[in-house]
Amino acid sequence: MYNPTVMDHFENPRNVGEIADADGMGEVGNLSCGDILRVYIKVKDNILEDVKYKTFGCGAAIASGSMLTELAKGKTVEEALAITNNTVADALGGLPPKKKHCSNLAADALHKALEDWQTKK
Amino acid sequence: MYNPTVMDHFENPRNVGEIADADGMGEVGNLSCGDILRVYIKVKDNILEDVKYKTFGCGAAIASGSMLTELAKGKTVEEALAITNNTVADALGGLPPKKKHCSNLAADALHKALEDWQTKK
Amino acid sequence: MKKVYMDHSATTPLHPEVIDLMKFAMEHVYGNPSSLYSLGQEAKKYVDEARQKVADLIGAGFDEIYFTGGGTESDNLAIQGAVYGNEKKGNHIITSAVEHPAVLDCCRNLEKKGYELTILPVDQYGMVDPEEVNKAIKKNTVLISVMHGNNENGTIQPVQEISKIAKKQGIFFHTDCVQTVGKIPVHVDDLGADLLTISSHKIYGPKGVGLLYKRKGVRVQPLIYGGGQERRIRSGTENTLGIIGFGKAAEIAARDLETENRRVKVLRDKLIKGVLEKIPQSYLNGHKEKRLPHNAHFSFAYVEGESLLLSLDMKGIAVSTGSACSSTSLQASHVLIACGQSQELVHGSIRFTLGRDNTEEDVDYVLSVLPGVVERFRSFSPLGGE
Amino acid sequence: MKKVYMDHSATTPLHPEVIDLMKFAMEHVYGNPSSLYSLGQEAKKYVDEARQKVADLIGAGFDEIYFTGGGTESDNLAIQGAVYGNEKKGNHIITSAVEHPAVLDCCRNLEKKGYELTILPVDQYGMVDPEEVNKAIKKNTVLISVMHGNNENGTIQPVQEISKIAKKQGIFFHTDCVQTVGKIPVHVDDLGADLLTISSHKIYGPKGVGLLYKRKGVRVQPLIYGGGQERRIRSGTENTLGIIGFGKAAEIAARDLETENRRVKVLRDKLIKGVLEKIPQSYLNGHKEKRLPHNAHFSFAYVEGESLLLSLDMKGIAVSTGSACSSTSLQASHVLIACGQSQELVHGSIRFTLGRDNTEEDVDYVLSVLPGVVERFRSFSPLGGE
Ligand SMILES: Cc1ncc(COP(=O)(O)O)c(C=O)c1O
Ligand SMILES: Cc1ncc(COP(=O)(O)O)c(C=O)c1O
Ligand code: FES
Ligand code: FES
Repeated sequence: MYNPTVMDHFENPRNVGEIADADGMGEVGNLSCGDILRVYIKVKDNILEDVKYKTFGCGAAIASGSMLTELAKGKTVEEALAITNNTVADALGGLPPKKKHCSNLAADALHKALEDWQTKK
Repeated sequence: MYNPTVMDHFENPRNVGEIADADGMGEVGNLSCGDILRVYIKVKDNILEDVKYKTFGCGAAIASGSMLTELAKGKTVEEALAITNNTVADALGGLPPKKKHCSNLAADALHKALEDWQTKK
Repeated sequence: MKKVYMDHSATTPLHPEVIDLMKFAMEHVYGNPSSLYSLGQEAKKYVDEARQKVADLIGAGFDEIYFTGGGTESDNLAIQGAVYGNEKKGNHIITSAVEHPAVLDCCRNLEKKGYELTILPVDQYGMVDPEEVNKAIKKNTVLISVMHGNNENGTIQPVQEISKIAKKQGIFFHTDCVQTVGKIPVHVDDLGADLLTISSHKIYGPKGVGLLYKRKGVRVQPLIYGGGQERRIRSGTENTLGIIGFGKAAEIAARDLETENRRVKVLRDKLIKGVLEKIPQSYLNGHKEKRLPHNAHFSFAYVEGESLLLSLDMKGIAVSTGSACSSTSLQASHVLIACGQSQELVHGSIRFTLGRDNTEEDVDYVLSVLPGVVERFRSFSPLGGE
Repeated sequence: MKKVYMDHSATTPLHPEVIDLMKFAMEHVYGNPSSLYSLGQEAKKYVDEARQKVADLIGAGFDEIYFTGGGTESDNLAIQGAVYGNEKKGNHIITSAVEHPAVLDCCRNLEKKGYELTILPVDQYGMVDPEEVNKAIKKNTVLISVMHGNNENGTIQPVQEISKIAKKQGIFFHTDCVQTVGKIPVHVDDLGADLLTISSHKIYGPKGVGLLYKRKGVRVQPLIYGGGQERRIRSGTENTLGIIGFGKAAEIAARDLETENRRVKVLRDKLIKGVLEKIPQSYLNGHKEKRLPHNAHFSFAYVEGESLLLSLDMKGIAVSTGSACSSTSLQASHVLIACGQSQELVHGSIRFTLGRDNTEEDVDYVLSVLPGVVERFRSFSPLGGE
C-alpha cells in the first residue's frame, strides 16, 4: 500500500517524542479518521532548533510526522510556515489517495505549534 | 438429461412411419414448444393391429411416440383409450419436468386417431 | 469416438496458459485484496494486473474497469445501474429485439416497473437500422443498449453509427461485447461505448467473472451494496482467482486475435459451404459478411433442433440450438423470430461456433455426419417431404 | 521469517482437497451446465453434486439452494429480493446495528428509496435483544435480517429466538451465516431461517461464489435477469469451477466441523488469556461465551489499529483492524461503536481469527511479538501514558 520511503519512516520514525521545554506545541485531530498528531517545536533566533512529534495515527500519519520533523528542523520560521501537506506527501514520494489527509495532520500541527509560539512570544 | 430408456427409444424409435391405408389418424401440435406428432392406427375387431407415428419434435417427443406405439399396439380400443401421457412417461422411466408435455403430444395424438376412427367407422 | 466441440459461443474451455496461472494462484494468492497486510496487497496486485490487461484489450482506462460475476451481471449493472442512476435524465430505454436475455429481460423488467421501453426491430439478418434508433429517441430517452455481435446468428451490428446518434443526443450507450471481444477488434472509443459488457468464459477464461466498462463520468447505481469494492460500484470480496484467469485470457485474446480468427474463419467458411451444398433446404442465418468469424448458424427445414443436437452429441459433436445460453427453455429463438423466420424453421436451427481447438478434420467430420442425421430426422417428420 | 495468518474471517486459503478437485475440474469440466449435450450435462452433474453438498451442510433441500457471486450478493438478493418480491406484504425492514455492510448498506439504500428501516441497537457485547425485535415489529414489517455470528467481534446472536418472533408474525427472516457456517452448527430449520447467506471463501473454498438458501414458498425477486439459471432467481452462466470448489469445501466443513473447531478454540483461548495478561489496558471485544470459536478481538488503549497491523505484518503476522471486509475505508468500526466503545478505543482494535493452518506455535509467536509492538506505539502516542 505504502511506498518504501513511507515504510522506512513508519518503521524508523525520526524525532518521535516530546520536548519538555517546548516553545510551541500544536495538536490536530482529524475528523474523518479520528487520529491525532502533536508537534513540539523549539525556536531560537527564528530557527526551528528542534522539532518532535507524537501521534495516535495510521502508518501514513506516523511517516508524515517523521518526515515533517525532518523537513522543519533547522528551517527558519518563514520556511517552516511554507511547509504544506503536499510538501510532506511529496517528500514521502506520495501517499495513497485515501491517505492524503494524513499529511494534513502533520502540516497543520506544525502550523499550530508555530502559532502557539507566536502567541507565547 | 434423459434416462437410458428414453435415449434408447430416441436412438432407435419403434414404429416410425405412416400407414397408407390407416383407419384413423391424429395430429397434435404443442403450443408451448411448436412441436408436432402424428399417429396412424389400423383397427381390426376392436384391436389396434398396427400403430405408427411421425414427429417433428424433441428427443422426448420421439421417444414418447415410440413408446406410445409399443404400448398401444395389440391393445383393445378401450385399453388404448386408457393410455395417458403418464402411462407413456412412466413406461419411459420418467421425463424431465420441462418435458412432461412431450408425452402429452403422443397420448393426445393417439386419442385423436381413435376419435378419427370412430367418426369414420 | 472423435470429439468435436463447436459451441464456443456457449462457453470455452480454459486456455492452457490460463490453467497454469490459475493453478499457481490457487496455491499462492489467497489474501483478501482489501486487506492491508502484504498477503492482501499481493492479491490486490494480481487483481490490478488483470485489470490492466482487460483494460488494454479494449482500449479502456484502468479505472474504467469494474469486475463482476459475469456477463449477465454486467449487462444488468449497466442497464439497471444507468437507468436508476440517472432518473432525472429520463425513463425511456431503447434496445433491440435480438439482444441476449441478460439485456432484454432486464429491460422488460424495468418496463414492468414503469419505465418506457422501445424494442427495435431488425431486418432478416438480425441487423438494427440506425435510422430506427434515431426515430425511437424521445425527450426522456436515457439509455440505448445494442449488442456488438449476436450470440445466435453471429450478425454484427452497426454499433459505431448507433453510438454516434446516442452521443449527439446526450444519451448513454451500452453495448454487449460478450461475443465479439477476442473475435473482432473491440475498442471502447472506436465503438463509442459509455458502458460495455464482457464475460471471461467466452474467451477461454473461467466462468463466473466478467466486467463492466464504465466511461469516466457515467453515473451508475450499484446493484449490490456492501463493503464498497470495485470503487463502490460492485461490492463483494473480489473473485481473485477468476479475475486472475480472466486477465490472462484477455492478454492471450489480444495477442492471438488476428491469427487465430483468420484461421477459424477459413474453417467456418468451409463448414458453411459444405453444409449448404450437401443438405437441401438448409439456410444460413445471420448476415453473410457482417458476421462473427467463428459463427455458422443454420436452419434445416422439417427437423427439430433438440433431436438434431442429441444425435450429433451421440456422434461426439457438441453444438447448440435456439438460444444457447438458456437452452433449457422451450421457447423458439427470439432472434430468429425477430428476423422473420417461420416458427418451424426456427425450430430446426443449429449453431456451430468454432474455436481454438477446432481443426479442418473437425469440419470434415461434421460435414460427413450432419447430412445423414438431418436426413434421418426428416424421414421421421410429418412436415414436408410428402 | 515466520508467517502466521490469523485473518480467517477475512478470507481463507483454499483447502488442499479443494485445490485438487478444482485442478481436475479446470481441465475436464468445461461445458456450460445449460447445454444439452453430454459435456454440458456433465458440468451440470458437478454443479448439482456441489448443490447437494452445500444443502447437506445446512440441512436444506437441494432445490432451496441458489448459487450466487458471493456472500455480499446473497445478502443483497435476500434483502432486496424479499422486499421487492413482497411489496404487498409491507415496506418495513428490521435489522441490527452490527450487521455486515452487505446487509446494512443494502438496507440503508432501500431506506433512501422510501422503505422504512429500523436498525436495532445492541448491548456492549454486540448482542441483539429479542425483546427489541418484538417491539420494533409493525403492521407493515416484511423482513427481519439479523446475522448469526458477527464478523468483527465474533458475537453469536440469539437467532432462534428472533426467528420465532418473526414466524409468529408471518414476517420473513433472513440471517447472514457467512461467519458461522463451518464454525458452529448451522441448520436452516434449527435457526428458523427463511433466507440464509453463505460465502465460499470463508470456509476454504474459492472467492466469488456464495449461496442463498431460500425456503420453499418464500418469494424473492431476482437482482439479475437473463438466461434464467438457478431457477430464474439468479441468471448468468454458472461459475462451475467456483461452485465445484465450494461444494468440496462444504463437504470438508461438515466433516471436520467438530474436531477442527475444538482444536482452534483451545488455541484461541490461549491467545485471549495471554494477550489480556501480558498487555495492560487491553480489552476483549464481543461476548465471552457466545462467540465464534476462532475469534479473538481486542481493543488496545492509546494505539491505532492500522499501524499495529502494519507492524505485525512486518513480523509476518496477518490480522485485521476495524471492519476487515472494507478495511480500505477510514471509518471506525460501526460494530464497536454500536457496542458503545469510545472512538479512540475502537481505533485500537485488532481482530485475530484462527483457522486450520494455525498451531500453538503461532499463538506463542503472536504472544511474544504483540506486547512489544503495542508498547512501542504507545510510546509514540500523545494519548494516555502521560
Ligand atoms: C451476448 C451475450 N451476452 C451476455 C451473456 C451472458 O454472459 P454470462 O454467461 O457470463 O452470464 C452471453 C452468454 O451467455 C452472451 O452471449
Ligand atoms: C458476515 C459477513 N457477511 C457477508 C460477507 C460478504 O461475503 P463476500 O466476501 O463473499 O462478498 C462477509 C465477508 O466479507 C461477512 O463476514
Ligand atoms: S488515516 Fe487517520 S491519519 Fe491517516
Ligand atoms: S419440447 Fe416439444 S415435444 Fe418436447
